[in-house]
Amino acid sequence: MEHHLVLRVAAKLLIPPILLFALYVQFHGDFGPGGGFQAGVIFGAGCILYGVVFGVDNLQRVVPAGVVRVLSAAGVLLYAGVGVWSLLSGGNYLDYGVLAADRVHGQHLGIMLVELGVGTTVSAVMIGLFYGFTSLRP
Amino acid sequence: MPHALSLGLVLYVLWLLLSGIYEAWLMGLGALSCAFTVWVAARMDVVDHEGHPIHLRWGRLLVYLGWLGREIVVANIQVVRLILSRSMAITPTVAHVPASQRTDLGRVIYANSITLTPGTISIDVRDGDIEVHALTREGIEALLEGEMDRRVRELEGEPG
Amino acid sequence: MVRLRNLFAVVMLFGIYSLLSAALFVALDAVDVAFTEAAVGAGISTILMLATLALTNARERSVTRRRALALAICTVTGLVLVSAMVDLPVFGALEAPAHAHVVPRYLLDSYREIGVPNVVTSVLASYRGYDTLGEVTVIFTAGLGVLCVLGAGREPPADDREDG
Amino acid sequence: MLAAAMLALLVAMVLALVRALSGPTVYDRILAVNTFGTKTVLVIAVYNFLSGRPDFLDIALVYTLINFVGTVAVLKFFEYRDLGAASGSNGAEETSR
Amino acid sequence: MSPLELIGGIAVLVGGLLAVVGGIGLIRFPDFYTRLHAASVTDTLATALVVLGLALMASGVLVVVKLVLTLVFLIATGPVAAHALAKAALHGRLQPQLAREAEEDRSSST
Amino acid sequence: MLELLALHYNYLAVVVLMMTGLYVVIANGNLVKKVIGLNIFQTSVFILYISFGKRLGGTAPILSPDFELYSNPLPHVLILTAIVVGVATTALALALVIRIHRGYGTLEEDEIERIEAEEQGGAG
Amino acid sequence: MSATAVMAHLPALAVVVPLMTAPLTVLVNRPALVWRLATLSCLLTFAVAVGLLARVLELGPFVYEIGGWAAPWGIEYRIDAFNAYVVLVVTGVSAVAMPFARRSVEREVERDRAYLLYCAWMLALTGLVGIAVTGDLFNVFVFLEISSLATYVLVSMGRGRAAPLAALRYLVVGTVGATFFLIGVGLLYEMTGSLNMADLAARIPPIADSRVVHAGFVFIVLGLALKAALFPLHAWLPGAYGAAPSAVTAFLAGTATKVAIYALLRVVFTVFGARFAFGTMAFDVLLVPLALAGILVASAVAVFQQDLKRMLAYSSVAQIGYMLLGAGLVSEAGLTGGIVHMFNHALAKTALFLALGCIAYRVGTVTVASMAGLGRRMPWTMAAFVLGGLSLVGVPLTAGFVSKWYLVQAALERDLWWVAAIVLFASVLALIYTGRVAEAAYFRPAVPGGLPDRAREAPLSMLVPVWLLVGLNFYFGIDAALSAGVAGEAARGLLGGVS
Amino acid sequence: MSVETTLVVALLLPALGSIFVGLSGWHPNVRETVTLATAGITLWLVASLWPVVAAGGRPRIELVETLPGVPLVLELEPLGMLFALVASFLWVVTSVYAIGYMRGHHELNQTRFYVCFAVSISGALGVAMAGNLFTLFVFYEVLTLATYPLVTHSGTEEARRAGRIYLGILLSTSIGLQLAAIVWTWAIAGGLDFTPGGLLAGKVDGPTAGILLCLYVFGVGKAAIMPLHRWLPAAMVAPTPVSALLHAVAVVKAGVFTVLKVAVYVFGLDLLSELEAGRWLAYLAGFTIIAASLIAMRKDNLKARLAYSTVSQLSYILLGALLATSASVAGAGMHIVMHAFGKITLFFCAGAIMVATHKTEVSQLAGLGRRMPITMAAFLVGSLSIIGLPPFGGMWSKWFLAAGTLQAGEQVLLGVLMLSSLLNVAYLLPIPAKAFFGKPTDRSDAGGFQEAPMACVAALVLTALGCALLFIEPDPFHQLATQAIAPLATSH
Ligand code: NA
Ligand code: NA
Repeated sequence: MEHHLVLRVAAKLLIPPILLFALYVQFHGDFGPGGGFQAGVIFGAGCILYGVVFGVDNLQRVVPAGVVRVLSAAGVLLYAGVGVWSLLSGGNYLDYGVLAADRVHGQHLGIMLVELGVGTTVSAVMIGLFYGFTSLRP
Repeated sequence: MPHALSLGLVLYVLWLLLSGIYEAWLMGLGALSCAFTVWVAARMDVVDHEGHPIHLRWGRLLVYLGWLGREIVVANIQVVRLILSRSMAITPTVAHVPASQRTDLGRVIYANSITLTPGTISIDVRDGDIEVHALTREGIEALLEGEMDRRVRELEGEPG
Repeated sequence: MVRLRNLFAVVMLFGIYSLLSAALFVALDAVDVAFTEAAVGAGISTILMLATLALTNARERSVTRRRALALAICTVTGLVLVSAMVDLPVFGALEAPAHAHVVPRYLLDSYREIGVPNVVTSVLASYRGYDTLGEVTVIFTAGLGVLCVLGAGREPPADDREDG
Repeated sequence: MLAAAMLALLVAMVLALVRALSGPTVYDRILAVNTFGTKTVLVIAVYNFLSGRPDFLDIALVYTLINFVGTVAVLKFFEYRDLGAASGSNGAEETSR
Repeated sequence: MSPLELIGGIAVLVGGLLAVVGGIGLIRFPDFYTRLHAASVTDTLATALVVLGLALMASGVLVVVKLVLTLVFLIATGPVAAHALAKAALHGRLQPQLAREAEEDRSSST
Repeated sequence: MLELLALHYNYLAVVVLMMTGLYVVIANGNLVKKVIGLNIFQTSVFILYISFGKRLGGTAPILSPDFELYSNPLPHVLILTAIVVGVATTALALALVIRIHRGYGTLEEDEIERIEAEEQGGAG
Repeated sequence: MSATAVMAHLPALAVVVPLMTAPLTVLVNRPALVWRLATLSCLLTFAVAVGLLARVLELGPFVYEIGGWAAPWGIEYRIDAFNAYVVLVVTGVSAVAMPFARRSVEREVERDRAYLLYCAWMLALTGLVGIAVTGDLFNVFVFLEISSLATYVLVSMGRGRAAPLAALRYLVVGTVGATFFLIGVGLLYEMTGSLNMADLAARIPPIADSRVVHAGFVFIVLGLALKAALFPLHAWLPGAYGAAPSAVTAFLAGTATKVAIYALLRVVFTVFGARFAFGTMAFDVLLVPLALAGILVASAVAVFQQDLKRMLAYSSVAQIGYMLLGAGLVSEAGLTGGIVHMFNHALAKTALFLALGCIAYRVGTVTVASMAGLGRRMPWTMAAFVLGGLSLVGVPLTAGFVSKWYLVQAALERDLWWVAAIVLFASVLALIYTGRVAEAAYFRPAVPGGLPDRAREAPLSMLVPVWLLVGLNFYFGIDAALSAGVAGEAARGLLGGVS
Repeated sequence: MSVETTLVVALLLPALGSIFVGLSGWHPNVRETVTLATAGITLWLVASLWPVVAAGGRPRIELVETLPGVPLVLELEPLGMLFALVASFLWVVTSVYAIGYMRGHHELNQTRFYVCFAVSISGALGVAMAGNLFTLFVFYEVLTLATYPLVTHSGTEEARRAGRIYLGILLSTSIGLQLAAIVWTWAIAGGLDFTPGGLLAGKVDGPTAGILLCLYVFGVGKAAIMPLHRWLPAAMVAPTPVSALLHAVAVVKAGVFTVLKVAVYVFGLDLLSELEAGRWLAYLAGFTIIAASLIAMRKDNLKARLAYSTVSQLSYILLGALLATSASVAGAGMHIVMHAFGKITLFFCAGAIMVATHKTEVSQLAGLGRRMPITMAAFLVGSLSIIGLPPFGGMWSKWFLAAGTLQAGEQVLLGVLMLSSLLNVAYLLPIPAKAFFGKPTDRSDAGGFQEAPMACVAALVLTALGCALLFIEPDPFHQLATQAIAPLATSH
């Protein structure tokens, strides 16, 4: 959309707030609606907007396909890893209570970490889906 | 670099406004989030005078927005009348309206202002002129008088 | 919906359907769900469907097949559900059995046990955190699957290789 | 009053839906869906107040955003038949000078 | 009900009614480009009235902030979408129905 | 009878939606429409669940000192997961649709079946 | 962690080990290394499964609370003889097929996509094990979808344009099935407020005459029956098995439908209870005829297949009939027969599909015609195929015989002599379709130029897994104390309700 | 070596031998030496058990409990001893014959042949030594499967068709009917052990027992009662040693042995003699005897004629078992031996003729007596024994069978036996008669003495002598056959 001046400028203006909004949703899931999944989708949507307006090649320069792959795996590993951490800390699998001295504190920490894992995987996969669906030429 | 710093600052304000929870760790997370966002935005190459227009004359912008708001209300009333009138006396027109702004950003602001006021829509933006579709011929004539064009040009600062 | 010829129109209507159901979720107090359905149904799904249409330059003849079979299956299944409705608790009933068991603890004790006001988050990430682990795995699988079926994206231009 | 406003918005949604169903061009449909989305945002905002929990406006924000991204994607689809099509420049420099 | 709330409520209601009018325009207007104008009634004034009206009724700062943000977002994206849509339609060779004289103008100017 | 219908009207609507989706899945020959039908089918189930969770007079289950009665959060949690599963399935399905189109040059099931039959006829 | 601590966390490890391997394979992303990682993980998971079964046999059923939350608030694993047995089968098949897969995948899948196959395999394994161990109905849905999605991916990796088509057809059916299941779970939840199986089992009887519960039963059973490919809901299976890469087909044939059947039996017997399912709902009135029809029709169709993968796939549909027939007879002998047939069929069918994989590796095609003269060129592979086929037929001293023994016994116990007759008659059909292959391989001369030059004996890394399974087919045919014993224990557990 | 160990070793030795045979496949001499040695040792081991059984010993060993309550058990009782003796002895003879035949006939895939042959013997011995129905069934199937490659040996379309019929009939009847009968028996009796006096005695009423009996009789396709006889003529395409194996050594004998065993140890003669179904099945056996003989008369192909003869002769044994009198059972047991020796002689002769002259039709044999006098003389001996004329063994078994019909009061069946003997004469004796007194149809037959290879001739002479010896000394076998039903006598 190279000759699409209006769209280009609007996208440039909007993308940073969209990404920040995604992170806001990521970290405020405890207090209101939202959480890792929604954040991941919004973050992904921000990137997809960039990809649609500036072309998928440009998006790949920003987020290479290899990074997308690694991140989508890393999120799952983070989530499952929190479970292993609680195993090693003497609790059952995914028992966040044992992650800190205080059980409630541990729960907070655990939830934040697993939500981060969710967000990471989801945003990466969203971008990956966009890559996949634009990798063939019509 | 100044763009990035400024963007980070703006984003952090946005975070604080959105968050409403002012505990240390969440504010810290906010700072991290802003830094991350700026980093990604920088990689995307969207942090420039278009993506983050700190060079605009912000005082004039407020004045302009006020003026634009009034225009929008007036235009709205006109269009509502047209919609509700039994005869629906519309005279759709397409015309090229000169755009005297120096930058793309200026032209974009002008084009968007045209679109925002009901009754006129910018359908293509080129160097020096904007193609406009209007619901009535009067709409085009009002634009051709050039007040909006002038006001937008005055917003433009030096591109940094 | 079934009769509409134009695939693109169907996709757009599907977007509307998602938006509507998301609005309905807000009305039913499921804010998290509405949030998600809006982002997913109206956003991602629609974009993916468009991408599919773009890649298949789809023109359809819209042949309906197995109509009798489909009608029969749908009628029978629908009747089973409708017959069950009579015994369902009335919509919105305060004392439906679903509200009396398990959930009270979430509503009453989760703040003490977990310290998070959003009960949905407590249940999602902690009480039933294991489901959510499965959910992440599902998404991961989908990403993997699309990567596998369609590839990892266009080759970046040669001069930018060092970025990746 | 809010309830009446909400009713009005719902009526407007129905009108948009009628346009979306009747077309006739794809652009009409896109326009209708876009308008529909905007009204959904407003409905949700109003509903939040009606239900006494105005702190859920985030949802409205998400709607706005997704509605925009979706519309842009649709337009790209119609102009290029390829959502990932490469576009020329990213920077404003060469066009502005 | 405080006066502020009353004004807010009226604003919201007027906004809602404006949205209906926009919807009617969407139905009544003859072609795509003219319908765009009808839709922009909702995009601009109706949205602004509803959101600002709600802001007047709001109790907390946070709510007002979010409402304003929503409005900014809507106002920022609405015209962009409308413009892009019009441009796409033109690009897609959808000819606008023009008033007769205007059509002549156009054909003579190009 | 009318009262019964009125009290369960929402469920009836859900069932109609559900069966519409299912009908499209079974009867429509176009693969994209099948996927859309699948989505409608799933979404209607989401609505069913969320309806189960609603308590009249209740509010969203985000604890606040101002409210006493909350709707049931468990269906919300379940449906969040189900939505994710749904979009994962949709993505994969559409990817496969694209591949199929690349292979067979059509998205119509009856044409694909005809091509398959020809292939088998040629091989056997 | 100490050994006892490890023992205590075995249920979690059974799922977590493959689950974490999957993303790791993506990070590693080098085919040889990925395969090693996956193999190691499969073996480890199998070891965990052995540990689980040993623990159950020693201590009886036990519970593991995930996240430390007690059921019904949290999600629990509930391990008894039945699911420990199923986990053993699933992980065992995976542990045998994975070593086989390396060479086979090298030939059938592009090098740069191979790691995706192993990753999807691990995910499928995760899902299958997860379904088997969990005690929560909604959690079943989640892991069902993990395994399903991974399976669609695996199927789509087959060669040719038919693979994506088969995968999509499978996907549509699978998703409809899963959604039906979801509807059923929702109805039950609305009536009881619980998702925990044991809790539901206690809460359903008082409301057993509610039509909602009836509808819930119908939807759950229908959904799982679709996944389990119960006749006539099996149409997706031959296409999917036929299109997938050879090693994948072997893995799936040994595991996927069995886990669906496990879930079906678990829901029917444990959650609803035999009295409700077979008394109130008269489930057997439907199940037994369908199972028998499946046995007959699918076996008959298998006889006419030219492609051996499809032939074995139809045979699988028939064998699923045997498993469900056992359940439909609602007796200890019947259930034992059905459950032990899960085990025995996994041994036989995996061996057969792996042997086909060997043939595909050397010959390329696996049609009856391409078998001519193969008995000389690939003697070990063909011998394994024939011996595996004997187990499928149910010849005595093979594992397959043991299952048929119990099924016939159960049928005769209820004076259903015609059921026994059909079970036995279908064995003859199995004889026909496996015999055809043997005849072609040994007694039909090779068409000159018909077999490619590389058609010699398969490599050792492929033969060893095949023969290991063939050996087990005979071991468990000669001494069925373990296989039938645990199955009997599982059957008693199911009939006795929640233990 | 204890008696039990001997039992196991004797059973497993042929199977183990088959492995060595397979391994030595590239060296025909080693391969055949191993075959002969294994056969010899097996015979010696089996024979060493004879005195134990004759003295009333019932060596028994439980190998493994396959299913709860369903073990694999070996137990050697008199009928089994009799069958084991026949099978192991004739294996030695057949091995000798096969070496000559296979080499003389330049057959392909000889290693596969010897391997499968050895496994078949293990199967037959397993049938003989089975201590319960399950074990018997297992080895019955082993025998079926191991002989399938032998039947299909040549790989021609005809051979493959024969193989299909062979497997189809034998496996479908055994799995479909026999297995059902076994499971049913288990359900009724709670066990499967062969019990003197009858496992089912007193546990089952008339109609059920009748159905069970039908399941057993039709479930044993190897007994070839009509209409399940089709596989036997079809299998004639196989090499002659295989025919010997099928008709004399193992396969059909395993079939009738199974029926006999079921009659004596599962039903018991008391129960069986009361069953209406038993009588009807006996009539069916009688019908088979006559019908098969009539068909045999019309066959010009020598091996086909002999095959129908076998169908007919097998029903003698079935008849004896089903009549369930002490004499008929003894006759049936003895006929296993007598027919085995007679028929193997005839097949050896047919094979020798084929190797030496490539002739397969009866009508081609005129005048062959001069060229192959030894062979044709042996043929005459075998024929006479089958017909039941002195001085050959066949006379004794027919004698007891006839006595059995009278014991059972079935004069009609006695008539059947008489008529059948006449028919035997009609289709068997013309062959040697033609050979010795007919005019050669082609010149090469007049070319003087030209017998088959030495090994073939030795084998057929040996079995012909056996026929004669059995006339002189039938006692050991008679004793074994009567011992099987002796406990019945004492229990009354
Ligand atoms: Na949340
Ligand atoms: Na405008």
